[in-house]
This record gives sequence, structure tokens and C-alpha cells, in this order.
Amino acid sequence: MLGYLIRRLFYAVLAVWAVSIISFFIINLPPGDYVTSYIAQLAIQGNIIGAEEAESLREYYGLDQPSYVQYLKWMNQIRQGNLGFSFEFGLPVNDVIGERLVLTMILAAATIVFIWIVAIPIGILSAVRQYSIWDHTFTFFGFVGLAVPDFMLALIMMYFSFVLFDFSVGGLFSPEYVTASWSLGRGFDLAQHMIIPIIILGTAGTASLIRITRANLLDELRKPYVATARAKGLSEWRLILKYPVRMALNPAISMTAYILPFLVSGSIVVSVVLGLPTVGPILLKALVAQDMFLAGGIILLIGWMTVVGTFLSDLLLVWADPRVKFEGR
Amino acid sequence: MESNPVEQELAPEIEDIVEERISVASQRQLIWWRFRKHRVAVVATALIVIFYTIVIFADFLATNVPADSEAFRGLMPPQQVHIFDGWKPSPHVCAVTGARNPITYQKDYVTDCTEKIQVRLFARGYDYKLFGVIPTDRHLIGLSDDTLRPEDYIYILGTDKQGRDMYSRLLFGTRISLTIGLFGVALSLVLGIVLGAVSGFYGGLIDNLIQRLVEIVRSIPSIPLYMGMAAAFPHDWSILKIYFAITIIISLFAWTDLGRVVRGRFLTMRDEDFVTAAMLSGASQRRIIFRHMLPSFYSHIIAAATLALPLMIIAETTLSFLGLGLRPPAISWGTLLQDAQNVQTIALTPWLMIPAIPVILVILALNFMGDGLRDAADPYSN
Amino acid sequence: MFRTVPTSRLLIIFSLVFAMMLVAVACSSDNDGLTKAELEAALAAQKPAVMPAAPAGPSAAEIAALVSGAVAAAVEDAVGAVPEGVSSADIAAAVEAAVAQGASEGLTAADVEALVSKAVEDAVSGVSGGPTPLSAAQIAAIVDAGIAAIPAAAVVEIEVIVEPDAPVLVGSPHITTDPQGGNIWPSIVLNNVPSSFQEAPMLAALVASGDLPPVEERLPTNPLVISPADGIGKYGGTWFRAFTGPADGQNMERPLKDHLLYFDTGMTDVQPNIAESWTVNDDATVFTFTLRTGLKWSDGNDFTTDDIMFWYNQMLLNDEINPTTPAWAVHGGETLLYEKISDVTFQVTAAKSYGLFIPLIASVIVAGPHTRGDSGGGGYAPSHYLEQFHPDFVGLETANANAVAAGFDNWSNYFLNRNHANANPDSPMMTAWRVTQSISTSEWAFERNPYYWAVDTDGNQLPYMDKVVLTLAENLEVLNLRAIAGDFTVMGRHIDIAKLPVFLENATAADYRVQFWKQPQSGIANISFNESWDGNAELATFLQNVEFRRALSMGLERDQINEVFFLGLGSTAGLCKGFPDPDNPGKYYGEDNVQFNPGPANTALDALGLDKKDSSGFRLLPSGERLVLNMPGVVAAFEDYVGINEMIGEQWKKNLGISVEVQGLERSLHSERAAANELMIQNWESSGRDSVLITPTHLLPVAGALFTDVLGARWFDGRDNAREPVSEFIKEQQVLYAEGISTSDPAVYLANAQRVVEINCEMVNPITTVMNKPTYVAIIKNNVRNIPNSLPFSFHAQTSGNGFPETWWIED
Amino acid sequence: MTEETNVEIKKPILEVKNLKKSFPIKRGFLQRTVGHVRAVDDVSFSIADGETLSLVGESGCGKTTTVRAIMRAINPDEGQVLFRTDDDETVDLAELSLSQIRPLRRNIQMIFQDPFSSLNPRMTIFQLISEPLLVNGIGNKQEREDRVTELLRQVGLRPEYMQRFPHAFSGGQRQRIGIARALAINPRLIVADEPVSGLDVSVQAQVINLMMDLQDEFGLTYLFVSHDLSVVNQISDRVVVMYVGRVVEVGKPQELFRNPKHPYTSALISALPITDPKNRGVRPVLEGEIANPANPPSGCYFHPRCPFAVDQCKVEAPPLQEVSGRLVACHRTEELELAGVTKHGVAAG
Repeated sequence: MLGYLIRRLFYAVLAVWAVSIISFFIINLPPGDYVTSYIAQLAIQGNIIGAEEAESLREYYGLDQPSYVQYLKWMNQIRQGNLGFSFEFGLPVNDVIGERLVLTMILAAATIVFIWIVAIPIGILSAVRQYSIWDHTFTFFGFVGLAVPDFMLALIMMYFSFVLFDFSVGGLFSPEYVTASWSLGRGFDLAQHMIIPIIILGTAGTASLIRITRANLLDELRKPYVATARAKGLSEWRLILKYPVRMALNPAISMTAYILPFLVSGSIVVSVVLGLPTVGPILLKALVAQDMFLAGGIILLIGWMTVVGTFLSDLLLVWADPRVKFEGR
Repeated sequence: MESNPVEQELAPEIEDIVEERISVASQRQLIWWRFRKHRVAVVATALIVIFYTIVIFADFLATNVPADSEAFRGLMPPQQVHIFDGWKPSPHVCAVTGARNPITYQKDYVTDCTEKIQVRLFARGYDYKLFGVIPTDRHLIGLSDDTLRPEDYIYILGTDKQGRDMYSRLLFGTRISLTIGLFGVALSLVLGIVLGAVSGFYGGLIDNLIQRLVEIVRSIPSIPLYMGMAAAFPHDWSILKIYFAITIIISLFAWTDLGRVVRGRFLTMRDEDFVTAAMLSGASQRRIIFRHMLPSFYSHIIAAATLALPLMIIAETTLSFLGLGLRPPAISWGTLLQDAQNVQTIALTPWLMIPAIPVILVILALNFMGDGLRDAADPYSN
Repeated sequence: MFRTVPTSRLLIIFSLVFAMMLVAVACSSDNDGLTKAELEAALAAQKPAVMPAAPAGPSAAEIAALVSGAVAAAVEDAVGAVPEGVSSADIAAAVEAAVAQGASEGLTAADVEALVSKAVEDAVSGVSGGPTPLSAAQIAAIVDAGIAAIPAAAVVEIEVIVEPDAPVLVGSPHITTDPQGGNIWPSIVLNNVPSSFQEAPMLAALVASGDLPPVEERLPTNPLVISPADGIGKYGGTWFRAFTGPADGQNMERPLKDHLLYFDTGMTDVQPNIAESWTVNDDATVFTFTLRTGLKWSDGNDFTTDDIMFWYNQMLLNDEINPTTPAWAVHGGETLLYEKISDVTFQVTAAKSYGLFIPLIASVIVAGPHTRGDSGGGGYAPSHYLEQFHPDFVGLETANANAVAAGFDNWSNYFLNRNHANANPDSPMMTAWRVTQSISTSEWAFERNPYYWAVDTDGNQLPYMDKVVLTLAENLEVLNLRAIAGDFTVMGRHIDIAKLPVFLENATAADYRVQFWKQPQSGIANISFNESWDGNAELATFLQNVEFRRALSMGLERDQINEVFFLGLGSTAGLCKGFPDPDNPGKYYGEDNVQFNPGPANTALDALGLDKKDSSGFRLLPSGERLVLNMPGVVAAFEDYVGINEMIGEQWKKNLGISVEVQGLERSLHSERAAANELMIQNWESSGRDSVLITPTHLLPVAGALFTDVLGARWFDGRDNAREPVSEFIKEQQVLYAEGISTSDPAVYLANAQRVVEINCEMVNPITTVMNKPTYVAIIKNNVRNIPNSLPFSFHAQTSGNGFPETWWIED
Repeated sequence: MTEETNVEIKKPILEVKNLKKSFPIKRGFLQRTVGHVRAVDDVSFSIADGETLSLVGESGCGKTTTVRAIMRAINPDEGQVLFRTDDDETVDLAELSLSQIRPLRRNIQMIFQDPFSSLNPRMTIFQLISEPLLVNGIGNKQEREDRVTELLRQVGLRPEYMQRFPHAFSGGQRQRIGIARALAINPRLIVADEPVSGLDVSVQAQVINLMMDLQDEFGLTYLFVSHDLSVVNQISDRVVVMYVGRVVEVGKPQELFRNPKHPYTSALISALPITDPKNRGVRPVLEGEIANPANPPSGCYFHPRCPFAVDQCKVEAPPLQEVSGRLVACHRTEELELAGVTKHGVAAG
């Protein structure tokens, strides 16, 4: 068990390192660099900077050094908990993405919880009342949700929630709570604003978890021990909840690890459309503006968070289902 | 023990005749029979076939040059094609006129069904080359030549803000989006099969390294990586180059699923008795891989590829939507939807969102088809 | 994941999706029953409303005046002869028809006048038999009622700037122009300081509690007196806006102006601002500025010339803060010399004549620290606050150590961050409102500056509104949807013109009005031909050929572009429309170049040797190679340049047989490639002709401009990798520019600026497409007062700052 | 049944000497080897021409590994596999490279345990049976077809079924197809790895009979692997009993079963359903699990389960020595009187 944990941890660390390389590789891919974008921006404001000045700016930002030096420098900073400096914001990257990262993760975690809360009861209901009107309805919505692109759904839901229900548009907080300190009211406000993003993000995952739960439960219900229990006169719901449901829940947990990267990916797109203060919109901006340390920092951190999330859900799975072999994984 | 085993074996003649068809059926036929029972998958497959027919015949099906714009008929709602005029079959569309309303600034259009514009099959339209070689100007539907006036037009799905025909643009967008998916899947297949096969066939350290790589790639959210790499394209690349670059990027991250399937299959297959049997009968390694192993799971690969295709399409659409993928003047589902991604479209000109319908349909259909294939892929499972 | 779904249900789902598709198509098909005739009637009935928005036509007010006058006159003349039976309805109809006709044809005021007279005459004389003759008063009342109905029918007020018949060039400091007729603008009042001062209730409370000195002590002895557009306002309220993130600093830098000098609303006059006066010597080399006495920073500290000298010595001349000296601070090859004369007076000396210096000080180019502080510009800085971060005062080690402790790489990054009030609310400001919540949070907030140095004519300390709150909307659709919902008090920036119909539809419900803030003589999409492009020697000779450019210009259908991208709100005239030739009055420079005229265009192209075409119908270069124009468009810019280029490409293909390739380029890459002289054609905006010498780079190949002659601009700037301009007109423009920015003679300055633009028009470089579309579609809550009835837009004067937002107020 | 007695003096067709095969146990990312599973631990035996030699033992005792190592489906670690070729040369199969072995494979063919998995379901019967011919380049298509027809007849299947797929056949039929395939290129040695254990009892007998008939007809040599003593008794000339990768006893089936010399052999026999009530010998019953080949016990591997184990058994591994014309590996073989079965009892299976 301990060996398994250490091995998983080792893989996680390896993944973290790989993510840092990938992040750095990506931020160095674009032709040109931040100085190029910066000069372009100045040119639009009527300030023209020549090649000589551009070189001195590059030197100033350390962009003239070979990339491995830049990588090592970056890694060294990160070791000290400093993700570098955002050229565009003129601020340390840490300051730029602090709360946004937390909100990104809150959104992903809330979506997972939403998927569980919605999908498992519906999956059970669908299995127990197979072919009922509920089963059909949920199946229908599940499939449509699965196939509609997130970004499409996001804008439409935002528009109609405004037109029909007078929801405040976009964002994660109402104006009065945007900069307030954390309180019950602010939490409630956040929860309210997360409804639409969570629904959009959660539809695909919910649909597949409903299917998985339903299929597993149906398999489980056909097993002889259920018939035996039924013959003994155990009440139907108690019977279902006692064993079959527990068995059918394992995939829900194992799916969590698998779904996390998808949720984070999805949340970026949805955040861009809904203008949520998560890392999504600033990642897009940073990439466009070639604000490399900001972009790299975000890719790095969400990569890490996902690796850690995956690791945690692996542990959860081991804890929940001792049948999982330590060797094979 | 006394009875002749040979005679005993030959006894159930009648049963043999009944099962004759199945007995001589090849694996492909068995898969097909099993797949056929999956009615939704069959419908889905038919739909996919239709869509790829559109890919091939986009020009023939189109009614207008997709880039042809006319500002003063912009944002025109879809025109209904009337098959009958009263009881008389006379396909036509009604004349539509309109202008920008100076008070609301909306485009107001009015249909005047007293003025009928005749529509016919195989009408003459713009010149194009069928399959890229046969020059022709025939289109499936179009305005009847004899009654054609310069002010007549047909916009089955309306027009966009530049007055371009949404229907024709949708057809050409379908061409790009569906082929980009196919190329991407093909590339992922190559990556997945090579890496999966190497991993599964040789095992050991190589397998372990590849598996760790797969794990890492899968644990990283793909969209930020797509975004990062897509943002890195030199944007002066031609549409074709960007098209292939996007394909490559998407497949760089999409091969892992296929790789896992292939590896898993190789691992099981390597220990199958019939593979050992082939080896012991003196078959070469090449024959073993290509005659025995690969055919045993190509149906699984097809199923996995089918299930990977929707992910490709969604990835392309999403990237293009974010402005990092294909860009105008390229027409793809992503760029069409990007045009529709605004408040005024939802509020005033919802037909611009019609490109979402084929996206949804194709994604659903591919999923159903892939499921059907996956279930039917192993005809010997029961 | 679909493994166990029964097939029957999936069939149901499929059919449902199909049904949805069919319904969607069916719903959006034929309209519900309006006949063509009905529509035409409906449109005709609404026609009068187009009047106010007709781009080149008279304004609503003008028409109202004209019509009443005309009708009154006509009726008076005809009244004796009025036959019986002329009903009010008849006259109303006649007037309506006349006005509609005038509007739809874009006629001039005089034409409308004639039409109305004729219509009334017709109505009066043409009807025979009937009970009562009408009196002149009755007819006038009818007409008035009809006119009055026009704005009501339009639901919202749509205001446009009337292009002046006699355009006024940007003024050198010596020129004062009359306020433009009909405009109700705020103005500053000189030499008439109110005798007593009042303050906002929120400050009065602080004064009462002793936390703040009384208003008299906070104001300078000679505060700036502003006469608001409509009248004295009331204190209170919050100005709600939205911003798109830390890169959107301009959002509030525009309305908050802390320049030493500033423009008037018309953007032509330079006026006092923080400095109460200035003088210039005869050859425009020595500039003396006098600050208001008793100015205070927003934290209550004194603002003196020390703050200017601190900026000059510790910032401008510091290589780490300003690795490159801003272009404006170098003239005649030398950095300007700043000298302190007294606590309120300082002097700037230039190496050679620098007539443009005063307008530059007033413009965005220099601006104040709120706008330019983050890059070390701005002309002054809060020395009492910044000294603690500067190595000259605390030593290099401490300065760097403090920076690292705060997460910055080095002291200069940290220093610039500290000097940037948007990012650092601790930084003292001179603006009407000061930052209370940083721009890198999701709510960027401002509160009134208790030491703001301006008052209204009654002595009320400005601003009227207590706070400005901007909520983060990183997505423009979200921002616009909030605007549609009526969430913003006044918002012009980021409002999407394509959504105008949606804005109008929701205006009543959300209680706002719409104003167009237009930039006079501004081009939205100018197609510049790079004369120094050398990618293909043969093609390059055509790019340099004015006949070729003229032919291309005549192959454009500008109304199409105007209609699609600007809802028909721009005009299709050229850069020099209404630009009289001093020698030849009445002639509009180059106006014939911008008419759609495919016949002569094709003839000209044939004559240039481009008469051969390939099998696809595209013109070939004389060498036999296909002529292909490459038109990259910047993506995600203010306008849909890729879409516009696509449309232009289609038009040239269709009308002229010229092949065009369109690509979308990222803005930075576009600039990079332009700087590398790799782009043959660019499509970009040009700011108003008024500011052509202040912000010259769009129209003139000088100062690193990347449009009409990239290498020629480098040549002019004296940089390496340059090439002398091939075309004489470019050199002529450069000479005019050099002379114009140096001269101390306003007449020379004006003439040169005008001539530069004339040359652009004559030589058809750039080709203009659409002009004068509303730069900002401003959404204004109906209860907001004192917003100028028309607010001209400019970049150099930082609209909406020229509307004096400190005088805006919210009526309960 | 064959009643030959002098098999030992015949020249062996295959001689296995000190064959060893262990599988590494790999752990961790770098796949370091942390231990070995000794699947085959010093096994020696020989098979004479025309003889049927059986390998018996519980599942996991290394029978299958032994034959696969002989066949070079896996590579042995140590030892020799000496095969006498047609030309009367002796080659060591363990030494040759896989490509060198390929031409020799036509002499040795294999019949698999599972008739379902050993036939590629994607190939027709014709393709399956003719594959050895095809890959060894024997005959043209017509000749191969004739050969397959002949083979099908020989194994009792209708030649018309040639174009059918395996899924159309029953288990017994498939095993016949497997036999036909093994026979296709006239091998001299056929290795049958539990060929009947997957079949119904009645079908088992048919297949065994077929195999014995074919042996008579073609003079085949069988290396027969089974855990079923009754089948072994029926077909074998000699029996090799294995336990945890080692040979514990070798002898003729009648003697071995009637009078086992190793407690393990005796225990195996005791598991048989019908025994002779008159036999009064001690009948140990197998208790506990088979030893873990990754971590085998010291001394005699069987000692933890052996009711007769003494201290010597725990420390010293008994050598395989000849006892009354048989080879036995037990320290106490002389002292023990172990129970066997009557011929009747065994045959009754």
C-alpha cells in the first residue's frame, strides 16, 4: 500500500516536471516574444520603438538568453514560489492568478460534486425504473448535452437567463460582492453565479456518469444475490441501496480522475464566453499577447492542479475500493 | 468408446444446413450482422454517410458561391422552398425584399408569395469542377433557367451579415470540419498504432515509458495546450497549412486513447494461443502481426477511431471559436459558429446558429456509430 | 458510454433532433403575412426618422428649424390663395413626403427647404373644394407637430456631428476657433473665479469631523472653472461602467484627464488645465508653463514644479525607467531641457523650433501620470510618494531589495508599478476621481478626489458624481449584454456597433439613450500601399503607380462595406470631402477617386499593361504571372478587418478581375511583418485629419510609420536599413511634416497639415473605404445630464475626456 | 495399448537436459528485477522415436513452460534440448536462434489445450490447416487443398467444411482441426499440451483414440502433457511427474500408478475418484497449496505438504535416482510403502 502510494506520488512528480517542460516549450513556440507585442502596442499608441531599443528591451527582460537558460531561471524562480513576471499586467504572475486559480478549481470541484449529485440518483432511478418516462427524459437531455458544444450553450444560456429570469450577466459575483471579503452572503452569491457554468460544464460528464451508473446497476441487479435477497423479502429500496448501488458507485469515483482534465479544459472555454474571473480568459489574453510567463504559469499551474487532483482521486479510489490492485497500475 | 467418433460427429446434418450461412460467414459479415441489429447505429451510420457525401459533393449541392456577398440582402432569414403551387407541383420560393429599418436599424425582410421564383433540380449555377476534374455548372437545386432574373435568388438557410448564402457556406464548412477530423484521426491512428504496438509488442521498459507518457498527456488539460500550440502558428500560414497544423496538434493529444486500445489488444493478442500456434507452425513475425494479430482487432481500432472523431471535431470547433484555429476566410463549422457567437444573433438572427445542428448531429451520430461498432467488433464474444 | 441505450429511445432522440432542426428552419422562414406593399408602407412611414442619422444630411434640429421656417414662409405666401378644403392631413402628408424624400436622397438643407416649400405649395394649391381654409399658424402647427414626432418615433435620441462646411485644422496654441454652431458643449471660463466654494455632501461630512480641510483650503487659489453643457448639476451617485482587464487602462484614462494642458470639447483649442497659463517664444524653442497656485495631490500634499523636475531628472533621464527616451521628448536630435523657475513656473527648451510641443503636451502623447505613469512618461510624478522607491533617494540596494520583496524583478519595474495609480491605489493622483480599487481586481473603482482643482461656475467643487465603479467583463459579449440590460451609466468604449438594433430594442426597457460619438475626417479602413515593398519587383512598380491605385479605388463598392460593417452609419466619401482647394474653391480633392466606376477603372488597368487575363479571369502582370494582391487583416482589432478585406477582395475580383489573398494576422505579428517591410498592403484606421501632425503615422511615412512607405519612414527618421522614398509625393509630405511640427507660425502649421492630407487624397494612398462611422456608440442612462449634445471623438484628445465627465451628473 | 518395454534403448528423438526457465519479477518504473519465478528448475528427460511420453503434475508445476521452452515459444535459461533431425544429426534447440529454428519447426508440431483460442477465428479451416504448408512453402494451392482434404478425412471431418470458420464447429471438432493442422507437414514429434482437458469426457476419449490411431498410422512421437492421470495412463509409454518445476518421478504408467515411489505421485493418485479398496498402502492426501515457485521452500520442494517429511527433507534437495528401474527424487523412497491404484481404477476414468 505504502509502496503503491510512493509510486503514484513519483509518477505525479514526474508528470509535474513534464508539465513544466511542456509549458515552457509552448510559451516559447510563438515567433516573436513579448517585446514584439509590446512594441506593436506602443506603435498603436503612436510610440515607435526601433530595433536598437527593442534589443535593449529584450536584454532588460532577459529574452535574449538561450531558452534553456530562461527555463532554468524560470524553474529556479518557481522553486522559490515565484512564477515570474507578467509583462502585460506589470505584476508578479502570482498576484495575477491567485484568486482566479482558486475559483477555477472551485468551479471544477463544484462541477464534479454536481455531476455526482445529479448523475448518481438519476442513474439509479433510470436503472430501477428502466424504460420509464424519467429514463427517457434524462437520456434525451444527457445526449443533447453531450453533443452541444460548450461555448454555444454558454452564450445561449447566459442570454436567456438574462432575458427570461433577469439573472445578472456573466461573472461569478454580483457587483456588491465582487470585492467584498468572504462571507456567507458572498459564498451564496458565488454559488448562484456558478449555476450556469456548472450546468454547462457538467452536462457531458453527467450524461456519461448516468449511463455508467445505470449500466453497472443493471448488471448488478441481474446477479443471483439480488434475487436471493429479494426472495428473503428484503424491501426493494433497501435491497438496492445495500449492495448493488455500492458496487455501481465505484465507476463514479474512478471517473473523477479521468474527467478532471476535461473539466478544467472545458472551464477555460466556458469562462472565456461567460467572462468568468477564472484563469481561462487571462490565459487566452496572455497567449495572444505572448505574455509568456503568465501563459506558462497558468498552463503549469492548471497542469499541476490536475495532476494532483488525479492523484487524490486515485487515492480515493484505493480507499473506496480495496479490490483495486496495487501492482497492475 | 466403441462407436465410431467420425460418424457421431457427422450426425447432426440438419443443423448444419440451417447454420450453413453463419458457418461460412467471414468475420466481416458477422460484424455486419451484429451491427445491423443495432438500429440506431445503422441510422447514425447512414447519417454519417450522408455527411461525407456532402463533403464530396459540396459544390454540386451548393446553390451559391459561398464567398459571394451582397450587403443589401444581408441577414436575410431562410427562404422556404414550396413544392406545390396550390395543388400543382411547381417548386418555387417566394420573392423576398427588404432593407434596413431606419428606426430599429434591423434588416426587415418581407416575403411576397405573389411573386414566385421557380426552383428546379439540376439547375445551372456557378461553374465548378466535380471531384476536382469534371467542369460543370449543374447543381442539385437552383433557380430555373427560363425564368431567371437578376434580382432572383434562393437562400435556403438565409444569409449572414455580408449577405452570403448560409446554406452553401454550411456545405463548405462541413467539408473542412469533417475532413480535418478524418485527417486528425488518421494521424492519431498512426501514432496510436505505432506507439501502442511498440508498447504492447515489446513490453518492458519501452512499454513502461510509453505508458507513463500516455498518463502524463492524459492528465494535462488539453484545451490550454491546444491553445498554447495554436497560438504559436505563424499566422501568415495559408489556410491549408493551418488546417494541417491544427490536425497535427489535435492528434498529438488524441492518440493516447487509440494507443491504449492498441496496446491492450497487442498484449492480449501476444499471448493468444493462435498466435503461438502460428509461430510454432513456422510463420514469420510479419505474417503473425499482419495476418493474425492486426486483423483480430482492426474492428476495435475502427470503433475507437469513430469515437475519437467527435473529439477532433469539437476540438477544431472550439479552437476556431477561440480564434486560435481556422480563421476567416476559411469556412469551417468553427468559423461559422464564431460568427454566430454574439448577442445580436441570438436575439435577432437565430438562423446563423444553424451550423450548430450538424455539429450536434454528427457528434451524436459518430458516438452511436462508434458504440455500435464497438459492440459488434468482437463477433466471437458470445 | 452509450452501451446500454435501447435502440427505440435513440430513434426517438434522433427524430426529436431532426424535428428541432426542421422547426428551426421553418420558424425562421417566411415572415408572418406582411406583404411587400405593407412593408414598403411601413418603411415609408418611418422614413422621416432617417433624417437625423443621414450621414451627410442636416441634423434633426436643423431640419426642424428649416421646415418650420419654410412652411411658414410658403404658407404665408400662399395664404391668400388657399382654396377651401385643404385639410391638415393633406399638408402633413405633403410635408412628410418632402422630408422623407430629402432624407432618403441625402440632400442638403437648402434642397430640403425647397422641397418643403414646393410640397406645401402643392398641397395648398392643388386641392380644391372643402370647408375651411387653413391659417399660416395652423399649417405651422401641423408641421411642428410632424417634426416633433420625429425624435419620438425614433425611440432614442440619435445625435450626429455635423461636418462643418469650413473645416478647422487642429490649432497651434495661438489659434482659437469659434465653437461649432448648434453644439451645446461645456466650456472653461477664464478670469472669473466664483467667490465661494461648495463641496459634495460626502466630503462635507469628513470636513465636519475634521478628517479633511475645508474646501477653500483644498482648492488652488485659481481653480479651473468649467461651465457645464446644460447647467449646474447635483452631487451624488455612482458612474457604473465595465472594463475588460488590466490592459484596458485607457477605459478610465480617457475620461480622467490630468494633462498639464488640455483641449476643448471640439479638440482644436489647447486650454489651461493643471497649468493655468503658458507662453511660447517667437521661434517656438522656449516654453514657459505656470501651474495653479495651491494645487494638491489627492493625498493632500502640495503639487509644485518639484514634481515636474523629479519626473524629468529621476525618471525621463533615468535609463532604467526610460531605456528609450519617448519620441516627443527629443527634438532636433536633442532631449528637451526642463528647468525650474519657481514653485509654480518651469521652462522647457527645445534645440530647434518645436511648434507642435504645446498640442503634444495637451494630447495623449504626453498626457499625465495616470495615462503614462506605467511607462515612465506623463510629464510629472508624485515625488513625495515615489522617492521611497527610487535609488537616488534610498540607494540602489534598498530599492532593489524592496522590489524583490514585493515580487518584482528589479527596482525600476517596481517603481513603475508604484507610479501607476490603476495598479497601485496608493499612488497620489491629480484626476477628478482617484483609484480606490486596483485594475487587476475584478472591480476597478474610483472615488472623488477631494483635492480636485476644478469647480463649476457656481463654485461647486467637481466632480458631481461620487464614485466610478467598473466591473470586470473579460468577454465583450458579456459586456455588451450588460449594457443592453442597462447596467451602465455612461459607456461608449467596447460597445459593439453591430448590436445597435439590440440596443435600440432594449432602450426603453433599460432606460438609456444612444449617442454616436464620431471622429471627424477619420478613416475606418484605409488601404495603404507600401511604396517600399520589394517582394516582387514587377508588382512593386504597380503598387507605386497612382493610376493603379486609383483604378483599384474606383473598383470598390464602398456602400456595401458601409452597410455590412457599419450599418450604413459611415459615409463613403474620401478623406478630403469638404476640404476646399485654396486655389480652386469648391473642388474636393480626390473625390472622383472614391466613386465606384468600374468602366474607367478597367480601362486604366488595361492601359497599364495589365490587359491579359488567365483562364480564371484574373489579370496577369506583363511578365505573364498572375497579379495577386496580398491583404492581411489584423484579427481581433477594433474592426473586422479580415471581413472587410474579404469583401474588398471579392469586389476587386468581380469588378476588376484582380486576385486578392486575405489572411488573418495577429496584431503583433502584423506589426512585426509590417516593420520588416514584408506587407504590400495594409488595412487600418486613420485618426482624424485634424490631428494629422500630432499622430502622423497613419497617413505620413515619418516617425516609424508602417503604412505608405516603411523604408521611406526609416529614411526620414535617420535609421539604418532605410531607403529614400521613390515617389516625390512622399518626400513632399515628409518636408511638410518637418516644417509643420517646427514652425511657430500657425498659418504654416495649418497649411502644411492640410496639404499633407490633400496629397494622400490626390495620390490615392491610402485608398479610403468608409469614413466617419461613429467611433463610439455611447449608451447613456436617460437620467444622466450635462453630456454634450454631440461629442466629437478623438484619440489624441482622449474622448470622453473632452466631454468633461466631471460635470456629468445623475438626476434622481 | 503399446506394450513396448525397451524404449530406453531406442535412440531418443528428443533429449532434454537440465532445462531451466525462470521468469523475472519486475517492479517499479525502471522494471528492476526483484526476484524470479522458477517455472522449470533443472528438468531432464528423453523421448524415443514412436514413444508417447507424458508430463503430469498439478496446474502450475511447470509442464506447459517445459513444453513451450522445448518448442522455443519461450527461451529457456539453461540446459539443452537436443533434437535428432531427419538427417540423424542432433541439434540443440535451446541454442539456436529463432530464424535457425524455423526450418526445424516442420518436424515438431503442437496441439493446444484450448481448441477455441488456438484457432484464429478469422481464418477458414482450409487456411488454418494449410498455414503450416504455406509458411513452409510446401505445394501449390491445389496440392495444399488436396492435402487438407486428406487431413480432414484422417481426423474424421468432412472435407466440404473446408471453407467454414472455426466458430461453426464444436470443441471436439475443433481439436480435430488442431490435430489436422499439427499433422499437415508430417512432423515427427507432436507436442500435445493438455489436448483434451477442455473437452467433454466422451469427446475426450474420441480424441485420444484418434491420436493413438494416428500414432499407429504415421509412427508419430508424442510429448503429452496432462494433469489427468486416467488419460495419461491410457496413452503413455512413460510418465514424468513434475512438482514445482522439478521432476519427482519417472516411470512406466502401470508401475508408476500401481506402485508410486514418490509421496507426491501417490498423492496425485489419491485424488483420483476410484481406487482399489484392497490396496492397503498409505495414501497421503494433498493438503495446502502448491509451493510458490517464486519463493520455493528449502530442501525438497514438496516437504511442507508431505506427511512423511523428515528434517533432512527440509534442508537437502533429494536427487533424482534410480530405484527399481524408475527414477525417483525422494530421500525416503526406500522406506515408504505408498498406495497406488489398480489398473482397473485408473482405466475406469
